[in-house]
Amino acid sequence: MSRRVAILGYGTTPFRARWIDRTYYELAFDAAKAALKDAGLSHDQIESAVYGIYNDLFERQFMPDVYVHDYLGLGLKPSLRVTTGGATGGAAVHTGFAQIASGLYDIVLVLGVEKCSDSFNPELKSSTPEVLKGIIYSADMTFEAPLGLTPAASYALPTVAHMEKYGSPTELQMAKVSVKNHKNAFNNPYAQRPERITVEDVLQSKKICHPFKFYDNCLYSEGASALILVSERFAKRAKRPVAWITGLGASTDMAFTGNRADYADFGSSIAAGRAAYKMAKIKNPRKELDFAELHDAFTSAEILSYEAFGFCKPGEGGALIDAGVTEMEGDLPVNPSGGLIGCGHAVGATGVMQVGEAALQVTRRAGKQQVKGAQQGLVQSIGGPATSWTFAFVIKGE
Amino acid sequence: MSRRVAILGYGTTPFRARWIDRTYYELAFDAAKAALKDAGLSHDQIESAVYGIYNDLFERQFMPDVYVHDYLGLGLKPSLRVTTGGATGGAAVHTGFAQIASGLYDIVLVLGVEKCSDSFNPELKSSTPEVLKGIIYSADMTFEAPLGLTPAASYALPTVAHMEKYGSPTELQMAKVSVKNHKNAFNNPYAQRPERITVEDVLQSKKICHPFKFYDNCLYSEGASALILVSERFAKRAKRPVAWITGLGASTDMAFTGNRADYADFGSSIAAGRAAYKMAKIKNPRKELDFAELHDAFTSAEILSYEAFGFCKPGEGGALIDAGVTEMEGDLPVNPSGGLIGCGHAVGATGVMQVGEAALQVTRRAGKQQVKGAQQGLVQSIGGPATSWTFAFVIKGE
Amino acid sequence: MMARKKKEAEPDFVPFEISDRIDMTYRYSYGGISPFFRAIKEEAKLLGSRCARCKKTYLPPRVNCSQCYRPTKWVPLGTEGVVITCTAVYYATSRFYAKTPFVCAYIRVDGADTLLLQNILLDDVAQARPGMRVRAVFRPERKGEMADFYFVPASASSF
Amino acid sequence: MMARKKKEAEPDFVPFEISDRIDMTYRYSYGGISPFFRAIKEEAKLLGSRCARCKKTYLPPRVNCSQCYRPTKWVPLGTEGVVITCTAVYYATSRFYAKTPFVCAYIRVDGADTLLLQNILLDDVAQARPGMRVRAVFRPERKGEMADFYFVPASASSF
Ligand SMILES: [Zn+2]
Ligand SMILES: [Zn+2]
Repeated sequence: MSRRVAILGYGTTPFRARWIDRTYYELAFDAAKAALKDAGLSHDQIESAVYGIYNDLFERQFMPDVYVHDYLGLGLKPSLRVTTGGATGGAAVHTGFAQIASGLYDIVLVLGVEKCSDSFNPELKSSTPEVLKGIIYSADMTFEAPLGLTPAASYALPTVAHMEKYGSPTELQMAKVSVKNHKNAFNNPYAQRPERITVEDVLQSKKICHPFKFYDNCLYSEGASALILVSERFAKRAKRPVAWITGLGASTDMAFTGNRADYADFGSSIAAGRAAYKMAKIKNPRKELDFAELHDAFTSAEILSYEAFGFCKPGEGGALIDAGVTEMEGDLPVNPSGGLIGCGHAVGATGVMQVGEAALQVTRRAGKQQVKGAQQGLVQSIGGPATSWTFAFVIKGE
Repeated sequence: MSRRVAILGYGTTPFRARWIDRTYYELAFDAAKAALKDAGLSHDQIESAVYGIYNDLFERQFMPDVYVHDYLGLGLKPSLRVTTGGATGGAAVHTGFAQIASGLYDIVLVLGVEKCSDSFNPELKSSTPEVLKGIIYSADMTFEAPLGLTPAASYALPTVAHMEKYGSPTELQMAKVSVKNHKNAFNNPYAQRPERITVEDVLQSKKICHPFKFYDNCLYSEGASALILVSERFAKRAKRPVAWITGLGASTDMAFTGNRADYADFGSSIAAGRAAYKMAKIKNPRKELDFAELHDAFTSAEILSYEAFGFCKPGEGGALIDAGVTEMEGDLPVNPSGGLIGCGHAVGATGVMQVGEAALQVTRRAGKQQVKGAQQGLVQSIGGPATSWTFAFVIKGE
Repeated sequence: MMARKKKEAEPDFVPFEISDRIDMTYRYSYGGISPFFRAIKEEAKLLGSRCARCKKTYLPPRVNCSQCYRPTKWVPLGTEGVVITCTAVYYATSRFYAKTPFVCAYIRVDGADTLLLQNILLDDVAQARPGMRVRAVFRPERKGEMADFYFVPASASSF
Repeated sequence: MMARKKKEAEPDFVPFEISDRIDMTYRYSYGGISPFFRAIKEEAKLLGSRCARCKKTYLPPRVNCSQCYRPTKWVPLGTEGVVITCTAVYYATSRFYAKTPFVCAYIRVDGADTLLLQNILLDDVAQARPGMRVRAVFRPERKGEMADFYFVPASASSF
């Protein structure tokens, strides 16, 4: 790699079910302002902006990024938008990284934002089923969307295949992930849904999509998160330690998912993890990683990701949560931020937030959610049918 | 810049009003197959893919890129999608460039595709007004879309401001651009609309949006175009001369366009051009460039772009076409491919096609549209409200 | 000498078409700029937003100044202004197809530093010109949206 | 001990909401895979596409083999298959909200190498299991779309 890339600043809005008092570009402004303050820079110093916004229907605005760019006062500077489903935030970080590593720019704003809760179905007098409809336009519109597929089903189908192949995760193991991430969120001042719940609460909550109950789901959120990425030259001017992106991997599995050889494992996370570990020179992730921020859109996704990233052998992810390894007190805490279940899932913002939270950890600025001695962590950003996309990052301190 | 980036292969489908016998991913396949053949590579050798697709509503599919990726047999390789309005193809090339220059990958597929003509309004029994509606969801949905704005108006408003400021371009000068580009398209076997028309045909054609008549517009097209970008190491293995991306510039002007200080000039093209020229060490574009592929979504856009890129002084673009400078026989031919007016505008594909056509020119493989002695050319990809986005490229031979 | 149609290859099967539809419905919040639309609906008035530091008045308004990142303040504006650029639309999107021709113009409302897009109602749409003085006319029934008002020549006695 | 609601700061103005809608309508062409949907509509049959070189039969079909980039050929398939993975949907999108609960399953139709998503009609949706043998049932009125058929347990006498 020719040029190293550092995270100089991070800012986020709280994640909320709805930000009725902000438009999407006003939310983006709040996050950008916070990230710039954290970096000690003015917006005039930004050389390029990469926007991660998933779904134009959510924003009630196609090409929403171009309006954000103007609102941030970045007129005439370069910008572009990436969009890769739930992995949109990860794709934005990946693109910002490449822009700096290439030598094109030295200071890049990576901003994710999403606002979905203006969607509303007047007959059902409800927002969520309309949001879900907006997501399912991303399912194969010819072969799959017409059958009533839901985002939960897109995760449930590989989960059931995994249970069939390995006999795990059990619904109890999945419930433990929910309890953990809801609890962790209490330490995150930006989290949408910190809750003290028990495994019984999870198991007895309303059925959503077998084997998922209400508490196995992340909730859709609104929010914006921003990073200031810089080249080594600018990182060295910082008055405090910075975080470095030392590993980066990406993989996009088959989206006509019936075409995959094996449906039971997270293929794109396995491939992206390998690439990120290779770049970061990580041989034994379980020992060398101090924490991970994984994309727990559903509880089983976190467990299957333990396996995909080599925290344990295939089929043993459930045993890992049973043993408490991924709890805050365990030796590899997963989702100290609360993850998508506890902090929230503001789609385009999520991956950016996760990388930002990892940067806080390795610079020891994570407050109450600080993992002791955190030097190196993994971030996973996934999206698409049965987690087609994965972007993985290794974030390291100095 | 750390690593040089070459264009090793280019392939495109013909641009057509409608490809009723192809889905968007089937079109993409045809373009990718042609580009791979041109590069002498197999799809297994692609290390990463960047997709440029503008509008999910056009494809009747959100996240369309993820299905293209599967269909191209690239499962488990990295991919992402960029989308920046009419400039989507340019943003894809920009992103592919950064991925290679960064050292992340050596062989990147950049593929643009668009399919808009499945849109259809049953009351009007017509496709075009429905396509236009799909585009206008990209106009500011709060302040501008509710007033009946059209894509043509988005170009007409700065054109009228330019006429007010400089007294040009005249409608006659604009008509000459239309005649030229329709004529050039006869040399391009992939062009949608080669026509022999006169300036009177243009001036007398149906009013669309003052000062544009029917023949001042590009038509919306369906098509796919693909490039294989490679690092220097792989470029050296090629058995024939390759094209190099020696200059690259990007700029995004204010999209709340009423916020701009001056409405009469193409600010983002001025800024992107300067950046591209600086990188390519071009001091006198009029002399150093042998040709240009400009984004003639409307005839006036080509003329305002002459000025923005320094082919002449501000306000003198109309005189340039009057003098025949940009004709195929002139000393700076513009749009030898026929441009968006003659070849067509398959939005996500367009910028990719333009870069590909420039690569053919500088490697002397442009057939009947070959500009004699072409060594170095400029490509412009624009989009968004009043050309908010510009991506500019200098393409050079060996 | 009009449009020469290119002969295109026929596919070797008969393509099959279906009707389909994509739609989303909203109760959209104007967020921070809600006061602007409330003033249009309830008071038939235009509000701008002003940055005291940059001495800039935004219309369309924004609650943050994009130049200095400080909050702006709401300020009442008049209803007259000048056309900076304009066009007559003769061919429109499916939603506005039946309403052509109509005029879209960027107008600098007196007291604002930025331009606002609006329609200008004219007997002959070809009369729209940069430099025209125009005044806003509010419709009697208003929902709180841009289509609640339009402009007419400032000299027009009534519309 | 259920959902603890977080107290959130109230804005210092009253947000203003409007109804809105985004929609697009289509006469969508199935392009190269048109023969698949025509066979469903006109013949109540499933067609796969086969690559002779890779010896792979695609269902959903594709006219190009993604492994070797050669064209595939249409082949008739049977209507029975086996469930590879499945789920029961209890909470759905607004379009399918009233139809819950229903089953979505990936099925390997006999003769195909890939999986097809379809609904399985069951008296009790919780009975859906990987490994189940199922057979396709075509509706009497068909438009040429996936909802023209569904699966039932292969042992079911009628549905
Ligand atoms: Zn200010
Ligand atoms: Zn094959």
